[in-house]
Amino acid sequence: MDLFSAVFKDEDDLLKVTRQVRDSGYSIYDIYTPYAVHGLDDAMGLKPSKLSYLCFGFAFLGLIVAILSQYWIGSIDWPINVGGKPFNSLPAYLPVTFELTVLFGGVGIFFAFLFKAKLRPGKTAKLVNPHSTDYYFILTLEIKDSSFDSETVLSLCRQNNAVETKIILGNAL
Amino acid sequence: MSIYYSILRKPIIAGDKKLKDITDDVIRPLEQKPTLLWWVAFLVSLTVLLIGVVAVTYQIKVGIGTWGLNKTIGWAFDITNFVFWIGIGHAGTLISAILFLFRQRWRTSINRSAEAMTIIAVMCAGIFPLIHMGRPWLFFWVIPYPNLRGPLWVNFRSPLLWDFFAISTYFTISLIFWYLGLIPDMATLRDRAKSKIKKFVYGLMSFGWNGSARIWHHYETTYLLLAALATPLVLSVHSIVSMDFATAVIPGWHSTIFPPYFVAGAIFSGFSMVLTLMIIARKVLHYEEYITIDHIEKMCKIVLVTGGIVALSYGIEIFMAIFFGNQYERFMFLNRALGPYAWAFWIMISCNVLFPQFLWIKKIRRNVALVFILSIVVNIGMWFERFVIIVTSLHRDFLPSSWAMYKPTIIEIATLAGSFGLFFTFFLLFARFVPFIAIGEVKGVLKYGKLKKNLTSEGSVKANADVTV
Amino acid sequence: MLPHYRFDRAKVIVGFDADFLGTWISPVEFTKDYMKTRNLSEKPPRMSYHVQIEGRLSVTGSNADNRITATTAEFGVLLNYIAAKLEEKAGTANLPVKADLTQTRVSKQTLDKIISKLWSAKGNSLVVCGANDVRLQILVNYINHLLGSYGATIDLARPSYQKLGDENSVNELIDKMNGGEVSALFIAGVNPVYSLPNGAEFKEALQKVPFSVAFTEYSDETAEHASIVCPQSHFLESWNDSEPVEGYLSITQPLISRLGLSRTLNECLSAWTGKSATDYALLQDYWKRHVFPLQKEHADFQNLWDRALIDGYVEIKRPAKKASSFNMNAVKNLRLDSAKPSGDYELVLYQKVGILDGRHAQNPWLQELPDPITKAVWDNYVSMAPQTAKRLNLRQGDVVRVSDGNSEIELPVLPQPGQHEKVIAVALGYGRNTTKRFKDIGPDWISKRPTVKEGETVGENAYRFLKWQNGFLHFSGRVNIHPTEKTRIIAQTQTYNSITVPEKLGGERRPLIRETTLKEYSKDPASGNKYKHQILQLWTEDHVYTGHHWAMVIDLSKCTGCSACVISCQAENNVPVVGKDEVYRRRELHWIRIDRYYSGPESDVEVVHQPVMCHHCDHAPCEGVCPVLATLHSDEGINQQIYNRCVGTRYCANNCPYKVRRFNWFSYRKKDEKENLVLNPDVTVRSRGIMEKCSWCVQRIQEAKAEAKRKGVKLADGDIKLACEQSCPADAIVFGDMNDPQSRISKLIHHPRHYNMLEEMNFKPTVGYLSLVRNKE
Amino acid sequence: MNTNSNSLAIPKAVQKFLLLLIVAGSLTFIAGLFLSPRRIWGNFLITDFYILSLSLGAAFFVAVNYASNSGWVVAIRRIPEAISSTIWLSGIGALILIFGIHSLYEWSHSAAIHEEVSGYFKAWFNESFFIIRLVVYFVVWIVLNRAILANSNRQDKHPDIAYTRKNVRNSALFIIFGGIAFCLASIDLMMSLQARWYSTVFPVLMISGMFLSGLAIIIVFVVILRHIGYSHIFTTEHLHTLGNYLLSFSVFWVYLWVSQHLLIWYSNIPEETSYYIFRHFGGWGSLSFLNVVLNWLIPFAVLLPVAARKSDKIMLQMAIVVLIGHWLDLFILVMPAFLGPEPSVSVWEILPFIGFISLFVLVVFRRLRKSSLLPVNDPYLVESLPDSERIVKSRNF
Repeated sequence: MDLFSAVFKDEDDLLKVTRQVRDSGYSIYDIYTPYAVHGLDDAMGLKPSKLSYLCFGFAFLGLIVAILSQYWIGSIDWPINVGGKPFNSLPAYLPVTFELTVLFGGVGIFFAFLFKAKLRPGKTAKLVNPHSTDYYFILTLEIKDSSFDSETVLSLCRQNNAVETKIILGNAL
Repeated sequence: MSIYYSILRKPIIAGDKKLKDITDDVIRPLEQKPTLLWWVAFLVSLTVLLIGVVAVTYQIKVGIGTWGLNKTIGWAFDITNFVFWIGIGHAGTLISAILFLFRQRWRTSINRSAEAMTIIAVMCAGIFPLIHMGRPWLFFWVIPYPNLRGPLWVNFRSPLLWDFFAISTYFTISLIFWYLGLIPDMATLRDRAKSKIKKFVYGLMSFGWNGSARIWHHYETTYLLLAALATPLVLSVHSIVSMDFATAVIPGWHSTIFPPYFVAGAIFSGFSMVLTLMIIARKVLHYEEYITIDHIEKMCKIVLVTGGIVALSYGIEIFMAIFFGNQYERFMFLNRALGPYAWAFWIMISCNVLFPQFLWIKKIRRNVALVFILSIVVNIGMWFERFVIIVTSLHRDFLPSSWAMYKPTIIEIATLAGSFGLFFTFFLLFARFVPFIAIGEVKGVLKYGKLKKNLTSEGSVKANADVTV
Repeated sequence: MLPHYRFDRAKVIVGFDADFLGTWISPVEFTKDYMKTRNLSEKPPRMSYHVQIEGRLSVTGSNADNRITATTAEFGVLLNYIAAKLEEKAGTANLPVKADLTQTRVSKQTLDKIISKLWSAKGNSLVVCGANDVRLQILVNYINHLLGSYGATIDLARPSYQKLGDENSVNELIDKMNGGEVSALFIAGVNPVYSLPNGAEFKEALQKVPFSVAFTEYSDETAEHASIVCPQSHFLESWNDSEPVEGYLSITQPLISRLGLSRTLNECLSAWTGKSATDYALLQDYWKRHVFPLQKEHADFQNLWDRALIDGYVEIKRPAKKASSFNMNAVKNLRLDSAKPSGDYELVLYQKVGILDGRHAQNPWLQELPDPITKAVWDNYVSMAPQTAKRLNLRQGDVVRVSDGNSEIELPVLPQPGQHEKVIAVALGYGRNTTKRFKDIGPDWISKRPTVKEGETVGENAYRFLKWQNGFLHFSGRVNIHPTEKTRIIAQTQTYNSITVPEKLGGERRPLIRETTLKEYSKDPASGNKYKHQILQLWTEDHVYTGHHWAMVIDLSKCTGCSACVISCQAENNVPVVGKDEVYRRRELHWIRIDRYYSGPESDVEVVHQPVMCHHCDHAPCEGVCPVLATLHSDEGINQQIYNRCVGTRYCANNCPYKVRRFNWFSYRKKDEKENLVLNPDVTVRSRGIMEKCSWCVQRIQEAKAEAKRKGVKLADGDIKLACEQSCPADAIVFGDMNDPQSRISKLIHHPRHYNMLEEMNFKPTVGYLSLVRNKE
Repeated sequence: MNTNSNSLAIPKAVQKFLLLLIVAGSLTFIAGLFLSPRRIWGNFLITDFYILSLSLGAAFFVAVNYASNSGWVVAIRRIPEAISSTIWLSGIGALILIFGIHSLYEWSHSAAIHEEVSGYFKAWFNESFFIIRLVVYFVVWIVLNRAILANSNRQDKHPDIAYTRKNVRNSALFIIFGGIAFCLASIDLMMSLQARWYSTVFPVLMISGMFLSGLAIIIVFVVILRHIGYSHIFTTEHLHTLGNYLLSFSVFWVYLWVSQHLLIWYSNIPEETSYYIFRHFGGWGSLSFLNVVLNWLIPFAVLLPVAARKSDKIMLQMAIVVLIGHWLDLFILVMPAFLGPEPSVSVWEILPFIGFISLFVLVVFRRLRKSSLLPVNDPYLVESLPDSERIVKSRNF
């Protein structure tokens, strides 16, 4: 699959052109920005990330593990008299429960993110432009078939101060 | 909501910076050879660290008796230092998580270094519970793992165990959070790097980041979730640390206000440390346009607010002890204020309650030299707060027969110094090898406060560029 | 002849510097007897009235119902006055001198009150005096005579043989040695070079004796100069016997086989006479020949011998000694000198309960035993009244030079409440050469201060201040004090001495000691113990003690502070000695301590002794906070410390409201096979970095339980005796099962005097106290 | 520019109904004074403190946002301002409460208590000093709050940022002195009900409850106003932010609640457990559990997804849950002293409370009508509205 790419220097230009190309029915392959541009997900029409549910799931797992294991250890596996406190000292179990909830949630979501974003140590980055992690904003569109009207796209890009446009043949990304 | 800002807002980043300028400015110290100043600072820190290492080694070899503790005062410098460093750490998480949730965009200039400070401070803190043990080599016994000794479990009712969980969780989440923020910057460094080694190292550390908006989208969700988790976490950590004392039955330790009060105190001291570090860093690394005088002023205000909460907590504690407390409780506070450790109490009161009040004055908040001095004063005060809580509560508790005094030994002083050595050694390494400012985040707030608008007629509002409230 | 004092028969006791509960003649026996006169469980409660008149604060004085401070120089006047008044009452007049009360600060009213008490208890009163002064003793005897004490509270028929000797003959000996009249000298059981004021003279004289033999367990000052030293077996290695009181013969049995090549005195003598025999054989032989015929109970010698071994003693009846009639001439010829003495202060030389006359100085346990009054260890010092110290601008630890013109001594000052302003007190028994070996005792680390410096001894020898007077050694004299620039630390196990917090910090008295007077107590046994607390708790009660539930009660009215429990606990539980510097750093390891509190004005303090060990709280604050469960509660209510699980966070010690937990700051054990032989094999030796504390001698509990099980009987109340309980001469400590309604402990727990320290905090301690009752107005 | 009032009105029927409730409540209160005085005074204390929490919560909300220069809040600020203007209502209630001191506070009459407490306690808790303090607290709150409201309203007429600056200063003063006053007031009014009990976190816990209920009442009014036609100025974004606040303060409240409970449970010291002994077991125990469910568990669980915080319906429900929870919180705090070991709810609990609440609602609405619903000249308004210029020009507020 071939890609069309355009380079912009300002986030406002990028946001504008993104909305316009999307309104015009072109499918955005991806956009590369040096920082998280506020409102870009909206402009691209991305759905809210499902990671939050996953995070909740991890955290809940941590909660259950913590409560059950503390209860089991304190009341069933090894019930002993510690300073006269009840075997099931639930209030005293809360701090560890909370910490494990957060730990599971936090570590879980981090790895879930890496998995979802296919990031891993040592992975070679696929870059359209070497400056896309520094100061360039790059819009890439999919050239699916002949319906891709490069003239319109080019003019849209130019109107929005594109610095450079090009076609990438064969998906090199 | 609006793309416009109030006329009262000012840009976060001073000067007319372009995106590339930010990268250049931030990375400059990394791409240059270390300065003489850096070398001097590093070697001094390293030397102090080594002194600490010698002291700790000696202590572990010979025994805790090389500290000034006794049968009445079982904790003093060790746990004071522990709570002090943990407290320092809190500002980093506060800046990166809580200010993030409160949409305080100015945090971007300082969050990277503050988070680094957190991680290093937690490491400094973590050493103390370890070495304060009589038999530190059996440290792993506090970890609940299935074993062949029974199995023998740990005591989930013990606040020290909560501590272990809290500190390790806090360290893990802080590290993850910090690293998550670092990934895009590592990619920036990678793509700028000239040498092969740098390219390889940064390539390894940037996880293959390419700035894809689809990944940014998940990234932001993850960042938000981590912030949402780190916020209650940071509250819980110092609350749990406070419960090391508050669950006890000793007057002066057992107090229900400890959890929120310790958290406020932690933020108070943490922000003072951030101020101390940032004031040096902005000067030495030439980041004045990123860490502006407005940043310093805002941090001063947080110091003022948290200092106020701390002062209120002192007040509530003393009020309740005097009007409601039993005789042991009442005595404890009188003894703090007038007993043999009154000097420590009054250092604490003057450093934490009196001197910070100068920050009400705007001129002082914007005077870098004075703020620097005040930030150190607060750090001293907060160290003494922990000392006062720990030592003065223990040294005269229920039975007068056991009343005793505590004096640190040279080993303890060297260990405290060593922890500072460790802190600054690591912080200097951080400043040398990691972008001191979160490049990606600062770029995101470049436009903040630049497009202003006033809804009322221009003439009637006295609006000018340097209006601040 | 030394009479046998019968404190158990006394209703009114007046002691003149006689520390009979501490060091005087037979303190253990006297303590037991004394406590028999103070029985609060009888109805109506019975309590003797005890007046102690002394210059320094002694253990006995700290227990007196009425304590009056006076210098030894005043004793003559006081005794004279008492005797004269009693004469009046008795209607006789033999005293040649009239008492001049202007020479004393003690008021006439005070004395008259004492006299009337003595007189009203005629036949049941007892006056004792510790001063080694014939004139005073004559007066005391006369007073006792007037009071009819002879035959009642003073038993002459069965005299005591414990402290017999003739001081004057030592000087004769020295003269003879100097004169070359002594060609061979055998020295056993004494150390004259050290303990005579003219020890140096003795030493020189000893050089002139061509052949001298010293029998000694340890190298001592005298043995160093003897031509031959015979190493003696320790008394725990050998057989021996004794007769402390006429008619009571007791046997000492060895506990261990001999560690070294040593012999007892008897063995030496027998060997030298050519009939070498073991001490056992010698002893048995002696008993066969000399003791067996004296009794009729046992027809067979083996029977007698076995009985003696089981009981430890046999009672024999010799024909009663004819009590000599009172020699009134001594009274009639009595002269008391009224010469104004020189020197600013009166020096009182005394013995400490641990070291005594110096015979125990080489024993580190006893060196580290806190003095019952000053709580100081490893040293002697100059005690003086706080007012005196203030006047001389001296603070604790300032070294002063004490001199009487001939001798000098430099010691640190210790302000001692309750001491007479003009009296300074220094303990004897210090400065022994044998204590030089303690330079290495205690842990070795960079900031340590050695217990003794190289070549120095523990404390200073104060014997040189003893005075020969009329052939007797006087334990007091006049001295001057000169401050020096030096200071020396005094290591104490307690540094705040009042149960009341300082005035500027609120000045509140803490209800840790509950006390009342006999008068109030007779009206209401719960008087002084009326603290009502509602115990409300949030915990569900998961822990029910179905079997035993151990508990302990300590009677504050009985505890004299003698500290026997401290040492017995140390011996039983392998508690290490830590050295002076560690004690100074407040790190002693004793599992039981005796808190001593003063109340009242500094010049006239009331004293209370409160033994404190682990309280074995059912809601132990220490247990909940341990991260690794190294301290737990047993199902018999014992707070257990699991040494090998402990990682040493010390939170338990911090959270202990009674501060009874002890931490092993260093490794105190040294590789010394001999020293380690003192260890109790039933008790674990603790390593560095772990917490320890009173275990209620759990090894004894287990042993008693196992023994009962082996015999197939139920464990009876009193079968278990803890080390502290066992060694308490006053029977102040009672241990038992509070789940057994018939046990002594159950009854004591419901006694109106019973209370728990800090009971309002709901720690549920199982160690309780019986409130202190003082027989005062 | 006439921005001094607006056309906001509540329907006559509702107004009449509220008036009816007020009358019914007052009559019940008077009847209760004769029939069940201790119980009615207890309930009056709850009610008065409840209203105080709502108005002070809103007042602190205004002050905190001023002091932190926050922009998002400006568009909705008139609602908390109106709510905060009712502090005087609970002030009058406090004056009435003075007559109930003897029925309410053991320290005012019990000789037994006086034997047990320290001299310091007696110095602080005596009737005259207590009354003086109450007056001082209300003066501090009302004076500082009035100053803030006055400047805010004046800015509508005179577009000058000096008012904003003044209010930043006033807000700082309000937070400091108002905060201290509330700490002391919660000790005086609530903690001293059980004279020998104390907990140092108690005032802070009361602050969090106060702020939480203040947020809830703000949300109720925001949703109502959105419902009756002001959704263009009170936007979903505002609702979302308020939702964030409600969520976090609900967590904050439970954090403090757990801190107090955990620490007292852990040490089990009778002088502290005396407070929980009633509230931990039996009927009160169940209510304590319900308290945590209402004030934390339900709002937390429901508001966790972002969508919930943007929904009028869910937000209104959660605000009401929290408002009920806050009443329950105070009920558990006050009434064990008057009802004994088992809780019960009767007309004495309900009618006077509802009457007072109705009065409160009426007063708030009256106040809302008095000034513009939008602080049109606030320099931060631009940050608070999506299309500020158009809305301001439309004058539809």
